[in-house]
Amino acid sequence: MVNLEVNIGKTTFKNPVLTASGTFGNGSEFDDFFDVSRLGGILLKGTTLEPREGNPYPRMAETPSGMLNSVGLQNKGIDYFEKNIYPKVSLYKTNVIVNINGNYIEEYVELASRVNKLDNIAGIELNISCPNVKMGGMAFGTNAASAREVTKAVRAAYNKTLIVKLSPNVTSIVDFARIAEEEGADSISLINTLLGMAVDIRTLRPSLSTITGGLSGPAVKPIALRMVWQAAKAVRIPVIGIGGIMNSDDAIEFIAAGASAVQVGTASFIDPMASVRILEGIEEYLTTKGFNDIKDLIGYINRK
Amino acid sequence: MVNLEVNIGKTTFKNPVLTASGTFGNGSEFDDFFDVSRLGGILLKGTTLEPREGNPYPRMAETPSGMLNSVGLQNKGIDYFEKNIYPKVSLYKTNVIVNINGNYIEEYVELASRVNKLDNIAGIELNISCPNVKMGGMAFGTNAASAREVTKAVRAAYNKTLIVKLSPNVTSIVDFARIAEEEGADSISLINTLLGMAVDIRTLRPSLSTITGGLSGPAVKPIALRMVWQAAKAVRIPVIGIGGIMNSDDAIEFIAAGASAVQVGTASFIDPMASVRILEGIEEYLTTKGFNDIKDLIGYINRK
Amino acid sequence: MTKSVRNFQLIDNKSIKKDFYVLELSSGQPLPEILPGQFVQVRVDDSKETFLRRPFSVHDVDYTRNSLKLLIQIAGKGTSSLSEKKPGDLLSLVGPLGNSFSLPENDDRTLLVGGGCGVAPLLYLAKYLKSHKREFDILMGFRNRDRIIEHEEYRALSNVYLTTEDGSEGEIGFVTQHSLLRKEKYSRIYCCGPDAMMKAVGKFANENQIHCEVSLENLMGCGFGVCLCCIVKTVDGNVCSCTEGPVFNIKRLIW
Amino acid sequence: MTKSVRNFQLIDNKSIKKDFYVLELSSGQPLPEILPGQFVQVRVDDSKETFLRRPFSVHDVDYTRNSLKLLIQIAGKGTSSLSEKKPGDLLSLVGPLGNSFSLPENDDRTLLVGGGCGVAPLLYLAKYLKSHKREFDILMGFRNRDRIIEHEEYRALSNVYLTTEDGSEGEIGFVTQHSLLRKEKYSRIYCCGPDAMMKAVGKFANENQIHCEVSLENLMGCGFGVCLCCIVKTVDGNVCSCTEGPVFNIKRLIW
Ligand SMILES: Cc1cc2nc3c(=O)[nH]c(=O)nc-3n(C[C@H](O)[C@H](O)[C@H](O)COP(=O)(O)OP(=O)(O)OC[C@H]3O[C@@H](n4cnc5c(N)ncnc54)[C@H](O)[C@@H]3O)c2cc1C
Ligand SMILES: Cc1cc2nc3c(=O)[nH]c(=O)nc-3n(C[C@H](O)[C@H](O)[C@H](O)COP(=O)(O)OP(=O)(O)OC[C@H]3O[C@@H](n4cnc5c(N)ncnc54)[C@H](O)[C@@H]3O)c2cc1C
Ligand SMILES: Cc1cc2nc3c(=O)[nH]c(=O)nc-3n(C[C@H](O)[C@H](O)[C@H](O)COP(=O)(O)O)c2cc1C
Ligand SMILES: Cc1cc2nc3c(=O)[nH]c(=O)nc-3n(C[C@H](O)[C@H](O)[C@H](O)COP(=O)(O)O)c2cc1C
Ligand code: FES
Ligand code: FES
Repeated sequence: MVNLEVNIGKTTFKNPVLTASGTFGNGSEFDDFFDVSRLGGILLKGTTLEPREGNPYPRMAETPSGMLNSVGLQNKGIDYFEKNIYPKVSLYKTNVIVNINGNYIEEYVELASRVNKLDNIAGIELNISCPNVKMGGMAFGTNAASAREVTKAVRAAYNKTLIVKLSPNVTSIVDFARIAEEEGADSISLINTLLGMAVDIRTLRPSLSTITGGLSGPAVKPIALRMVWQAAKAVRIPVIGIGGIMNSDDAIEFIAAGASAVQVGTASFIDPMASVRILEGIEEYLTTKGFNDIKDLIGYINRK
Repeated sequence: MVNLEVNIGKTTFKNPVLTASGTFGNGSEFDDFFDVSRLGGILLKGTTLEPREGNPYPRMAETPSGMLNSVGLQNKGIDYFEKNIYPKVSLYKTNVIVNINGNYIEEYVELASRVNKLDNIAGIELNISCPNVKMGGMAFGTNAASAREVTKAVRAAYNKTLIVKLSPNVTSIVDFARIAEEEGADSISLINTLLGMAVDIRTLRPSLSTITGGLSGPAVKPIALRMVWQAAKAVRIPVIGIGGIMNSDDAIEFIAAGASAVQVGTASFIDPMASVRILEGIEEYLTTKGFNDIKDLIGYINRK
Repeated sequence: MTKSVRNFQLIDNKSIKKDFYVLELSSGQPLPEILPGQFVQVRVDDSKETFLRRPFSVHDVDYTRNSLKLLIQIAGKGTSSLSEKKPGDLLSLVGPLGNSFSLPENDDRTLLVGGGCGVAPLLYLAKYLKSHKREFDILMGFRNRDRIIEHEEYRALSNVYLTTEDGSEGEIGFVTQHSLLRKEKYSRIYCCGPDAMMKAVGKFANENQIHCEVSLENLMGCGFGVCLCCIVKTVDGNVCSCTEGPVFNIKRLIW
Repeated sequence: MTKSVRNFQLIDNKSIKKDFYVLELSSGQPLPEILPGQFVQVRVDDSKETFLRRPFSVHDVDYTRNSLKLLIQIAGKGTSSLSEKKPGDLLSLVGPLGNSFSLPENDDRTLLVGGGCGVAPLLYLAKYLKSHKREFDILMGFRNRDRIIEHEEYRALSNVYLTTEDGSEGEIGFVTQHSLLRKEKYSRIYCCGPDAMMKAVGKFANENQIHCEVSLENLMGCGFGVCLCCIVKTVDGNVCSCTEGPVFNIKRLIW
């Protein structure tokens, strides 16, 4: 038996396979497909203080080995979350993490304090990297001073596991990784989507109502992997790898490059069972390669 | 007959299809496949003052809808270029542009002065965005002050068409586009490759000898298109679109988003005739859609 | 109606008209209950350019053979690739997905309206209604005689009325111009077809206070409610077309 | 030898051994001259995971039928997909690419050494040598009897000597251990096989001052000299294996 357990912040994950926020609904959408509790953890759809309608249709475009989305954080707000979603996700026997988003630092802080009171939520993922909202979002994640300020403020308001989700749309990912660590984040997760665009040449209009949107899927994997590798070398807190992970081979690349856990995103759209198949594949790989503990694989390529 | 002519700086291009530096050799490699003189222009492999051996093998990895390379500007230097390559490329009846690279500003300037004396070279593409060299390269293209300095210096040394090739590995492409314009560049071309990485999970080693390399191909197209659109709105000089252009549909997306011309890169590896097929496809599209002049398509999506 | 990811084997691929194919797929295991109006998400494996699955309405179901049919119109890369599938090929399907057309009351006068590829879900709906002993008429609109698909299959189930835009078969014009709509007093309309047709039918239904359900074809990322890309503007705000639809009562839609 | 991009039609796909396939492809137009050791770049269209073309040595050429053969060993996604191709399928090839094995002098004692999939270019080389009236022997090494491929084809052309690592056929051990090398005084060796084999053969040739050419299998981006990804370290610096190779005189290589 291989030991798959990893620790991130105050949380123990029974295995390193998590789901990426905004691609896994609130978990229950997957109940028909597999037992969600098998995963190391699930990250819920981005939540805001007030309900949001998101951006107008069309919000999606297919791209080579990827997709663009400009959902824009459509969600029913934290009140609805507490009343209707929290009781349901509390039943899962796995770590549930809430992805929080705000226009202002105060909103992030209020959300963090509200989530702090929810016993069955293992942690917060602080999303400072959503490219699809006009205010907040990526503006925080691409400006060092704002990233610092919001992390510090949320840290003060939240005492369980705090993960800061970084934007890849920056010159130096290492700077932002360090800022998160310095301000007390327990972990960083990366990458969120890359800002992209598509044009419909039949209509000669942008494919998305918002013109630009977030690129995800295997297309971004090489960039994500590079950033995870850079970030993992720069900080001591655990790094969670995200970006184009479609199968266990991809997940293993991230772990070998320094990720302590991975999040499966767009892959779940194409194969709703992707996350659990990745979990099985990692276990098989470790066994075949003779690793007894997933920890021995983390950052393997950096060893000599 | 559709008018395909576009003007960039002091140069008239008979059509907007160029080839991307480092993916088209010195042109002659394509002589067997088609008449290179049909293209609007060709950009030669990156040239440096001294010969360079480039990075060790392996320098390449396939990725989903793309590839990583870390060639590292292997070339025989400007002396060899003048003596052996220049006479040959002078025979092409199309614009030949030299892509120049240096470790220091002085090297860029010396290269520019040397190329300035070559009558049959229509212009220079100033590469401040190569991710695969330890010194110079992308370091210039991701730092605003250096980008400004090198552009200014090369501009002073070169009086024909000067194109600055931008790195996509930055937070704000618009800043760099503006800097190039302010310092007198005739045009900007983008994007160079995105910094990426791959791991071989069989050997648990990085796939490239240099660990990281430059990502190109359709995977990067949505990002490239977004940057071209942003840059074209921010500057008045013409923008040359590059990144994952595989067919005429892709090229049209770039032109409609604001590019005055396009460069075909990785596509030529898979189909050596890609560039000329793209040219034919653009002409057909314009005819079908009832455009008489390519200029009417440039930036079409920005019009109301 | 438990959703699953399953491989189906193609047992037949019939080209029924230029650009239209009927694929029959069978599963090794029993099918779950599938309701009319539901759809499946099909993976297109052998095309470099398709990344996401493609949604198709369930066109027909045969529980005894564990098989279902899809009616596919070539629209682009994915559908072309699917049209070339051969018996024996495996296709991965996620489904059944989405809601369904409602069952009419016993005293409803029901009309099914379809156009172009929009007839796809109506065959299974018609069979379903018939098996539930509901009566209904069918009205189908096409561009011209050459575009008409499958009306024989429908004739076996009920009265079929046709319009073509050029009058080459049936009445001339659009479905909403068919004389039937002036003669008969329907209390319930189910419609699937091009947007313009659904809007025209919806308008007609509204004006005549007829209960009307339409099946929408929004772009879909996942098909089961997690990507929030397939939204439709309704009186209740943006809702997912893949879970709260694809069938909507037109009263709910903000068109 | 003008290079071109062309569609070939698959006329035969024969599985000759587990994981080994011989594909015969024919072109509508006459083939250009193809030299032994040259290769083609094959596009793998129906696999989502292959982006670049895949290089394969020309295994055989039939100018009268405008056809050529490739010997393909399954190594990953691209080769698996190619192994499933059926007669009638079209494949896009770029070629002929690369340099070739040199023609031996009339008085050369020549030996062809191949192992595993590295025998691919040797069949065409052997036929070429024969048609140029050169004499040669063939030495082939495999892991065991079950891995031996195509030695009958070679026997028709000359003497074939075998080694297997377990001695299940021919002499036991590696090719460099075969008694032939102690008995015969060769002046020229052509080798293609796994890296370790080529290095061992190269070492033997060097020690015995035998002219030796090996065919390398570097990763290739383009195949015709523009991406500079396929480099080999030589005494003249980094050179492209796709244009200055794939065949190299071992004296030039820095191994
Ligand atoms: C619930 C639902 C049920 C459907 N049922 C059927 C059916 O029974 N038979 C059938 O032939 N088609 C049906 N469609 C439409 C079908 O999904 C699209 O035609 C198909 O996805 C196009 O894929 P492609 O790769 O061939 O086209 P692409 O090359 O991807 O695009 C070609 C064109 O099709 C449009 N398109 C792409 N994806 C979709 C999509 N998901 N929905 C609508 N348009 C799209 C694009 O905008 C573009 O205009 C249905 C769609 C939905 C949402
Ligand atoms: C000049 C030349 C001639 C060749 N001739 C033949 C031949 O006649 N028959 C034959 O079966 N194979 C030949 N090869 C090797 C063949 O090209 C690779 O096996 C093939 O590209 C692997 O593709 P894949 O998609 O199946 O494997 P992938 O899934 O891409 O990779 C599987 C493994 O193959 C390795 N590989 C990938 N691409 C290459 C490559 N271009 N060269 C070498 N290894 C690679 C990878 O590193 C990996 O270890 C030749 C290679 C070269 C360069
Ligand atoms: C449709 C969609 C919605 C998303 N919504 C969110 C979100 O609400 N919050 C967030 O932090 N990330 C969101 N993301 C980003 C993903 O969590 C993930 O970072 C990104 O998609 C890259 O991973 P992938 O390539 O595996 O999908 C979303 C991504 C997609 C495709
Ligand atoms: C193998 C390879 C070598 C390259 N060499 C250079 C170079 O010497 N100079 C340069 O400016 N860009 C170089 N590039 C970048 C391309 O010119 C182009 O900007 C990039 O590949 C994106 O375009 P594409 O996706 O169409 O390939 C190289 C790209 C590749 C793939
Ligand atoms: S298609 Fe993803 S939510 Fe409807
Ligand atoms: S494979 Fe591109 S230069 Fe050799």
